[in-house]
Amino acid sequence: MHSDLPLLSLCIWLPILGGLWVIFAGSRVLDRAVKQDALILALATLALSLLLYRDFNAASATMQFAERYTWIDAFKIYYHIGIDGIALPLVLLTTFTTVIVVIAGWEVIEDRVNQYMGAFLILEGLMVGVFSALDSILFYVFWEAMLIPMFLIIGIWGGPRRVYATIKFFLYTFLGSVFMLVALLYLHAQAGSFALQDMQDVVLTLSEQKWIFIAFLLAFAVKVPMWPVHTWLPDAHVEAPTGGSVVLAAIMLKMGGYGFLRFSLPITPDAAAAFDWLMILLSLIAVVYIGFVALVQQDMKKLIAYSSISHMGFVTLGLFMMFDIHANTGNFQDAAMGVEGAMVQMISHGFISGAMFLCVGVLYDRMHSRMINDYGGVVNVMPRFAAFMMLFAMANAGLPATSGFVGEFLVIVSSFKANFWYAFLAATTLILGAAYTLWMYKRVVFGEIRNSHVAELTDITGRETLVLASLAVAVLALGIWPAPLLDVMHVSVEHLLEQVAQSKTSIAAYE
Amino acid sequence: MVALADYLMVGAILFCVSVAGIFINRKNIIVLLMCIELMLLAVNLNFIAFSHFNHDIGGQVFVFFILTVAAAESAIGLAILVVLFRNRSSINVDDISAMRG
Amino acid sequence: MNDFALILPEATLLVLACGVLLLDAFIGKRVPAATFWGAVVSCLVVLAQVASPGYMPEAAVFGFAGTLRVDVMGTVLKSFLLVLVVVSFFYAHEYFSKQRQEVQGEYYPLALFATLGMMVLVSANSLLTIYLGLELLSLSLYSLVALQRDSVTASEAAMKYFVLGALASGMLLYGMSMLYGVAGTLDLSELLIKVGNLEEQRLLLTFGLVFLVVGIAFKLGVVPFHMWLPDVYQGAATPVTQFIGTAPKLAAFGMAMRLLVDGLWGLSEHWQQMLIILSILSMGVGNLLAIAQRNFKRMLAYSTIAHMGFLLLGMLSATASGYAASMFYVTLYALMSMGAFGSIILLASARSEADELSDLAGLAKRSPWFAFILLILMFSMAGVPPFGGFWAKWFVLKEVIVADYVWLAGIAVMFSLVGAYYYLRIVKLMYFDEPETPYPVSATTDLKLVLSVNGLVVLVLGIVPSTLMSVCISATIPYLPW
Amino acid sequence: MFEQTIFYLFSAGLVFAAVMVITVRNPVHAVLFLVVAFFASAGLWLQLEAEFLAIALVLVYVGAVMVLFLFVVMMLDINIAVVREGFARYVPIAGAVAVLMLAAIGTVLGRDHFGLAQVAAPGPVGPEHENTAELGRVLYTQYVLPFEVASVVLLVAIIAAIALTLRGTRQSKAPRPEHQVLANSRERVRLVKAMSPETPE
Amino acid sequence: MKDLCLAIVLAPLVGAIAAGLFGRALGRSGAHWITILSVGFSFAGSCLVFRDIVFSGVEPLNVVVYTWLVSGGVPFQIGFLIDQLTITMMTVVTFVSWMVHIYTIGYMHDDPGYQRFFSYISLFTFSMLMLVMANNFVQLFFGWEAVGVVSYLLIGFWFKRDSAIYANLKAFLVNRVGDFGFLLGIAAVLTYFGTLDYAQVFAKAPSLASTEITLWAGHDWSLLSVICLCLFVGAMGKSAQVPLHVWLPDSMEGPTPISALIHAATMVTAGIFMVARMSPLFELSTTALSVVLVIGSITTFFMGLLGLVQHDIKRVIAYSTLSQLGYMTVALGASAYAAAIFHLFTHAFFKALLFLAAGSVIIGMHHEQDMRKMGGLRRYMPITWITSVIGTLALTGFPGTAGFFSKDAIIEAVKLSHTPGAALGYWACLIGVFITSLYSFRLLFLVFHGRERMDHHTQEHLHESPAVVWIPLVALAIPSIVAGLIAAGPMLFDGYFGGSIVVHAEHNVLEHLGKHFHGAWAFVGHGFTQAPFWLAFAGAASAWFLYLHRPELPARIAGAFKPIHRILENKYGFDAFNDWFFAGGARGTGGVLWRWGDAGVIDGFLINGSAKMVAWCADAARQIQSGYLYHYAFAMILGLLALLGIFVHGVFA
Repeated sequence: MHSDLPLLSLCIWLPILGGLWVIFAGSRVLDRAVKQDALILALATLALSLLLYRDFNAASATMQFAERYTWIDAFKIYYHIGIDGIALPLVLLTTFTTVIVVIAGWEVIEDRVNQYMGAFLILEGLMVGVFSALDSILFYVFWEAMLIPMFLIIGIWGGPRRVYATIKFFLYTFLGSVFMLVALLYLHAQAGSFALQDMQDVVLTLSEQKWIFIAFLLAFAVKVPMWPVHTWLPDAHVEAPTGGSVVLAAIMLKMGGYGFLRFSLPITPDAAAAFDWLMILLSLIAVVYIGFVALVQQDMKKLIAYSSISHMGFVTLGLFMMFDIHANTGNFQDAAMGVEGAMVQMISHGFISGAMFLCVGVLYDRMHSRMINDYGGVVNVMPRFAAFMMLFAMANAGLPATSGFVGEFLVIVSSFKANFWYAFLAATTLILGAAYTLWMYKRVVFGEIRNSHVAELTDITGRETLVLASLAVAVLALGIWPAPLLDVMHVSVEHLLEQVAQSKTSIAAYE
Repeated sequence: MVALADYLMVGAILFCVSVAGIFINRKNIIVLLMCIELMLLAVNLNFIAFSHFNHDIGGQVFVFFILTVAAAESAIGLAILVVLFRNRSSINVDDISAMRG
Repeated sequence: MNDFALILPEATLLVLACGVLLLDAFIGKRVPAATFWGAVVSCLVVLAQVASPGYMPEAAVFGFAGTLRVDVMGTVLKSFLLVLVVVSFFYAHEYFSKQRQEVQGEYYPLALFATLGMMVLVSANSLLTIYLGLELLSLSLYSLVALQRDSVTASEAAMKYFVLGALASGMLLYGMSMLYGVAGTLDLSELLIKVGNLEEQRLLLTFGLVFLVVGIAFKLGVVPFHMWLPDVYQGAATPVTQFIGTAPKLAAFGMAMRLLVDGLWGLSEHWQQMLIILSILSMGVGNLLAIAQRNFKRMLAYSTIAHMGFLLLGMLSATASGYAASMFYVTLYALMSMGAFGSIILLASARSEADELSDLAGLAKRSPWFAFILLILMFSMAGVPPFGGFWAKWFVLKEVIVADYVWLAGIAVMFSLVGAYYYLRIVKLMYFDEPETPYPVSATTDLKLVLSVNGLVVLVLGIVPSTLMSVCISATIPYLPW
Repeated sequence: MFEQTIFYLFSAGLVFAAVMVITVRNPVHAVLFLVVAFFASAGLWLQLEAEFLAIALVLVYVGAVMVLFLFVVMMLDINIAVVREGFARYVPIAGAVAVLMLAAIGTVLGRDHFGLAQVAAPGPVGPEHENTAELGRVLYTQYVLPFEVASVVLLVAIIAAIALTLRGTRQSKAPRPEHQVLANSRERVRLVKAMSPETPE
Repeated sequence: MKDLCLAIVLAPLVGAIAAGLFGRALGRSGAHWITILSVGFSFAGSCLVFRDIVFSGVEPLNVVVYTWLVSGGVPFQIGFLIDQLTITMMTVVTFVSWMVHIYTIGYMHDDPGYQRFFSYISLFTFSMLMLVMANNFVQLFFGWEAVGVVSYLLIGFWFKRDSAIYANLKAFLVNRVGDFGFLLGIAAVLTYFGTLDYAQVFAKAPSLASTEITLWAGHDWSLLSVICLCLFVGAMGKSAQVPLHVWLPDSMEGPTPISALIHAATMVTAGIFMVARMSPLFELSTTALSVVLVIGSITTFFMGLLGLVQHDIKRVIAYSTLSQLGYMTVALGASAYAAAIFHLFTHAFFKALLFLAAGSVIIGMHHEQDMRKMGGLRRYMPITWITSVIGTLALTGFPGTAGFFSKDAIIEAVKLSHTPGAALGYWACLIGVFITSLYSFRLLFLVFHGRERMDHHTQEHLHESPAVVWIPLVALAIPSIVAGLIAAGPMLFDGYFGGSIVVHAEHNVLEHLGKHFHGAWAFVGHGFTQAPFWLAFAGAASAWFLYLHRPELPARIAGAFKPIHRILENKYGFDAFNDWFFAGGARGTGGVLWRWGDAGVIDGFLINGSAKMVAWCADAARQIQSGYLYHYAFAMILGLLALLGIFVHGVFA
């Protein structure tokens, strides 16, 4: 049964308008009412997005739930949205994570609650917008607008070095996206349209593609983040409030990967093929180099942040080894496993890193420290917490039967098709990931109670349990039975690979 | 015969002298104002010379208006000068540098 | 239409301005608000005339032996600048009623005369009219700046503005004399034709063009002819700065259009190159120096310089759509800077101007709503969607890219990245820092309303920029056939 | 030949006076040299058959504007010694700029483009030619709009000059309570670095 | 049968979840009842299936339970392959697990983490069953990792102990090194076989036997060698083969039932099982078999030596386990898979028995594990003593005991093998027998015989352990004696494993050996005449001489061979090297990359550096805006000049 409502638009605008309402109406009412409103809005959006899932037709690669209205007549810019199997899981991830964040901020945020909740709701709408925009300018507007609430979230509710972190975050991402804007405008000049579809269809020479690819790369690599433009992430994560870190890690980073899927690969397939060595190199550096760096972190959030970078390395690896696989097997469709692995890795990382940050948040709310050395023996006083954190730590280390395994597994096994050494280096994450995660876990959770502060800790409350448990369910469900997630994306991934397989320069040669 | 170029040259020299004057005078704003008058004079000479050689009265009309505006401009300039002097008791160009950077 | 119908708005404004002058002289002391309302009503009356359908010509109409040109672009610009002037009057009124009562009287008539100068400027079709309009505007502005007689900085600013302004108009005149000498006409329409026929005189025309461009650059505040701008912005009273920073920019754009496009289109390949250099310098210097500022007004001055660099991007693409982009940009810029200065007025108390950056600290706690408004303005200036400023940047960048200057677009976005930093710093001050005083901001309802509307318009233009874009495009469509 | 002699005479006078304006020590002298410059250019203008403007220049400029200048110069009572301080230091650079500029302009405006060969000297006009009438005719027909605008410019100048310099009630020394109340430290207290008394100079 | 298998697997999981999540509600007895019943059920079910497969000759079961995911057209499924090999493992696992469950009631009686412990061991049982029952590589890897995690949790069960949480991290990481290779192996299989299903892979394997792949330019490798070696790296981690053995001795920090169940009987043998399972692949790569053989030999001999110098009762058994795992690996390398599995089978019983007996001793000694503080315990703990003696005899391979059959079979098989390295394997095994005997009897004598060296307080409270502890001892002692007599014939020589193990004719040493096999009893009789028996006897005698007759001698010998003794005490320096090179090296690398790379070059130089550069430029540019009018004018004039120069005079043209 298909719903007649403009579901996708509702998913975008309900939280945005609701968020504004929470901010402006919320300053006059009790914090509690504000939180309730925010929760209701977040849940409503989640429910709407579940309707999307229900009505989604996984057998089709076309954009579904499409809506198209004229926005700027003079330049043929449209409010054109729709989702395919690549975007749908990310939309779901977004709406789910927002609910988590709202609940997680329930008692923790005391200052300007209405603004906090409102900012996250607005952010949610904008992020859904990014994942569903089919007009490049609409995409860009959502993409950039997202920075504002995040900038404020880190800056207002963040830690001691929040200003440095948030400005760094903003400028870093802004750096990337302005070049993307130039690329989009250039594409418009070539394609005569801002529609994503037209940009994907336009014929470009190799050198044009290379420039465009680099511009896109700047935008998306910063967001992912890929080495060496990753250094904003540890700072931003460390200083952001828990909710901010969760959204940042769970969703924002995914936009980079999404951008590669939606823009770089289909629009500039030949440049992507030409630069795939670079992308793979950077991905592997992210996996290995950042793995080592994560090992020596003293700050839990920083450690998780670095681990995020390392895990996102799998995403870019999964996406860009398709050319090597094609070179080996002669068929782009053989790379589907890598791309799907990257997609799953994105979703799974959303849950796991979010959960890890929430775990750190739980500790931080009680001790106001993120330093590993300030903890020790937490399990003695917080056994339930320790159990959850163990699960998430294991998931972070890529344990089978958790979602963390699925993506890594698919990427590693399919990277073997590309090159043995890709697989070899990527698989080191098995060791490094376990090392940094579990070493941290050991120092924080295990052992004798280290000091009197730890002794005074209280175990997680019902609210925190709810949050962590829902994530735990997600992590386990995705690990034990990931098929439903993959099934929605097969056709879209195939379609993507067909697009990539279609060299644009060869068409140019004919014409 | 005096060529158009000669008049223009005189105008150019005048223009350059006034430019040098603006740069050279670091202590007295009034001289700056006078330099501006010189510059306008150079322009006027250009206009009149062109007007003469092109047989077009427009240039003279323009000079007419320049003279008018220059008078008004001097009035305002001097008024500002007076205000400045009242505030600072100085018309030293070096002194009016409270705002910088 | 007969000639006087064509200048009916200007004539009306002249009469009304004199009326306001008299109003101030006779009852201004007893009823301070009278002058203000008089000025507002004057502008609105003129606006009604300008915007009336009968006045809007379909094609350019010339009057007064070709010294006047009434066309869509001029009319649209006039409407816009009248609106801006009215809005700035509201801000000024608030500012003057908070303090500085004594200069209120002369402010409005002088501002009205300046407005008259702008209107003349944008509808000029002769070098002479341009010069006179420009001088009318400039002389009014010089005196407006100096109006704060007992302020050391204001008089210093006025002096600098005056001297440099006179120097600039001297250069402009020199250029005009060269054009006149070579082409033998003062009329821009004739100039356009003659320039096209004077292939062998290219060098001389370019020589004149250089001086002309300098004059335009000075008026816009483009590097390296920008030096007056920071000092004047900082030194003048805030409403004066606001006035200078808004409507006259539209007029300057109009002047640039009249001179470069209406008159010297034939030299476009030359002025395009010049504008590229000026534009890059402006974006660079403006953004760089803005970072180092502690005074909000001065920072905005440098930001203006940077914005003017962006504005030139549209012009230098030398297409109808490029002009539309510039027009859109300048309008948006005027709106944003109006609001930014409005925020300073909002914060100003009877005791201080509140124009230091530190005065903004913790504004979000003192007044969440106005912090939000200023946030909109700052992000908009930085070019972040979904605010109007984004579309302004978007539009000019698009045109630059269409004109095949992709590298220039790259440079521009690089500088806008640098620029984002200082706008962010404002947001940082408002939202992340603690206020020096805990007291909420006090202001009259009028001001709150005006500022709120001002900010929201920037937001709304960010969400639905279509209409304003269409207006700008239709205003520049006559330039298409070339 | 005669024409040229006159031209060079006036030109030399004009340039000399101009140079003197920017270099003399005493501003009063500068004003007076400016007057000389105006006279000299009036002479040149006469030679260019712009009689009305030449007269107007002398009458309006020398008669009104220069008097205004003199008035202000004397009213402001300026310390002449300070005014010329460090003057010589800037002469080289100013000279260099001026010469450079002259080169930049002169090479364009030279006889290559504006020589007699290119722009022929117009023949002398007859005595029946009335420069004033000719000017007047276009001023009120073709250039009526600029004329009106110019009048507004003058009006603005009047308003501005009055607004700026007229000191009404402010000359009264009576205390203004509202200003006293509004006084704050930022405006009233200036922190200066004082030499401590113990330290010898 | 599919449903039954599903039930066998899920029962322990249900028990684990119940005890883990609702442990507080269930209470202590609730927790142990539910888990014991569920594992007991699994055991019973396994027996049923065992009967069907082994005796009733039902066709091996190969079913898909559900599709985990499909990607790139390749389905990844969860499914069961129940054949002779699997069911043997299942039965052993569930039986030992069941025993350990019961034993735990006594052993963990006073521990606050009682329910948690039961939950873990049930979870382990589930994971181990998943591992052995897998019909594809993914599920194998699932189980593989899952048992690793449970092992991690159990080693660190007493999380307050620094040594325990150090040991569990170490165990996990070393295992991960193995998994690293394992995963690469799986990736290789998927890449070249296009499927991960055992049946399809094995069927396709011969056709790929001569495929070569290029890992780096100029060096072509046989595909199957690469796959097998990668997989074997996984086995090395799990089954603690040198050099990935370092975690096993440390894992003794876990509670003793765990040492018995996980670190002796079942989990550590997963590697052996896996190689046996992969026999169709390994058979195609002599290189891989040879490597397996050599690694096994080294482990057998050198790890056994270390058992001689340990004082911790559990560590001695742990090194013994390492050494025995080495035997199994040697057997695998010699293609005597059946012998390896048979040894795995018998070893599970007697090693679990030894560990549980040691646990019993430890309970009696109030958690004292140092043998130097024991002695003469047989008087206080007779049942424990008797069962320990049985276990020791089985371990040393006393003819007739279970260990005798399996070990002798391995030694004989290696002797016949022609795989490169077989000679090394043979000698390592042979000497290993002597060493095994020496340390085993050393342990027995030090603990149960001789002078009572414990303190007075402990002595007063010494008594036999409760029934829940000794019943499993007895239950394990029985198969330790009789399992060999019953099963040796069928398992080694009579094609018990059917098609589940593939051996190529040229490697088939057991078949060769089987020609000389004339029944178990004859084999026993023959055993008394062979070198291994005499070596074992010599070991026992030496132990008696050194530790009972002349107890001061060992110290003097140690003094005389100080360098060797030190090497042994330092365990050949593996731990020190790993700590220095791998742990320290990784931290050092991380530190350098972070401080120098991230914080130094990227952030310090590129990011903050460019920010500083911008600030510096801004500051410099400010100087131009000097506030002086003439400078402003000068700027304008220069601007004018520049424009004139460029556009009129063509300075840059």
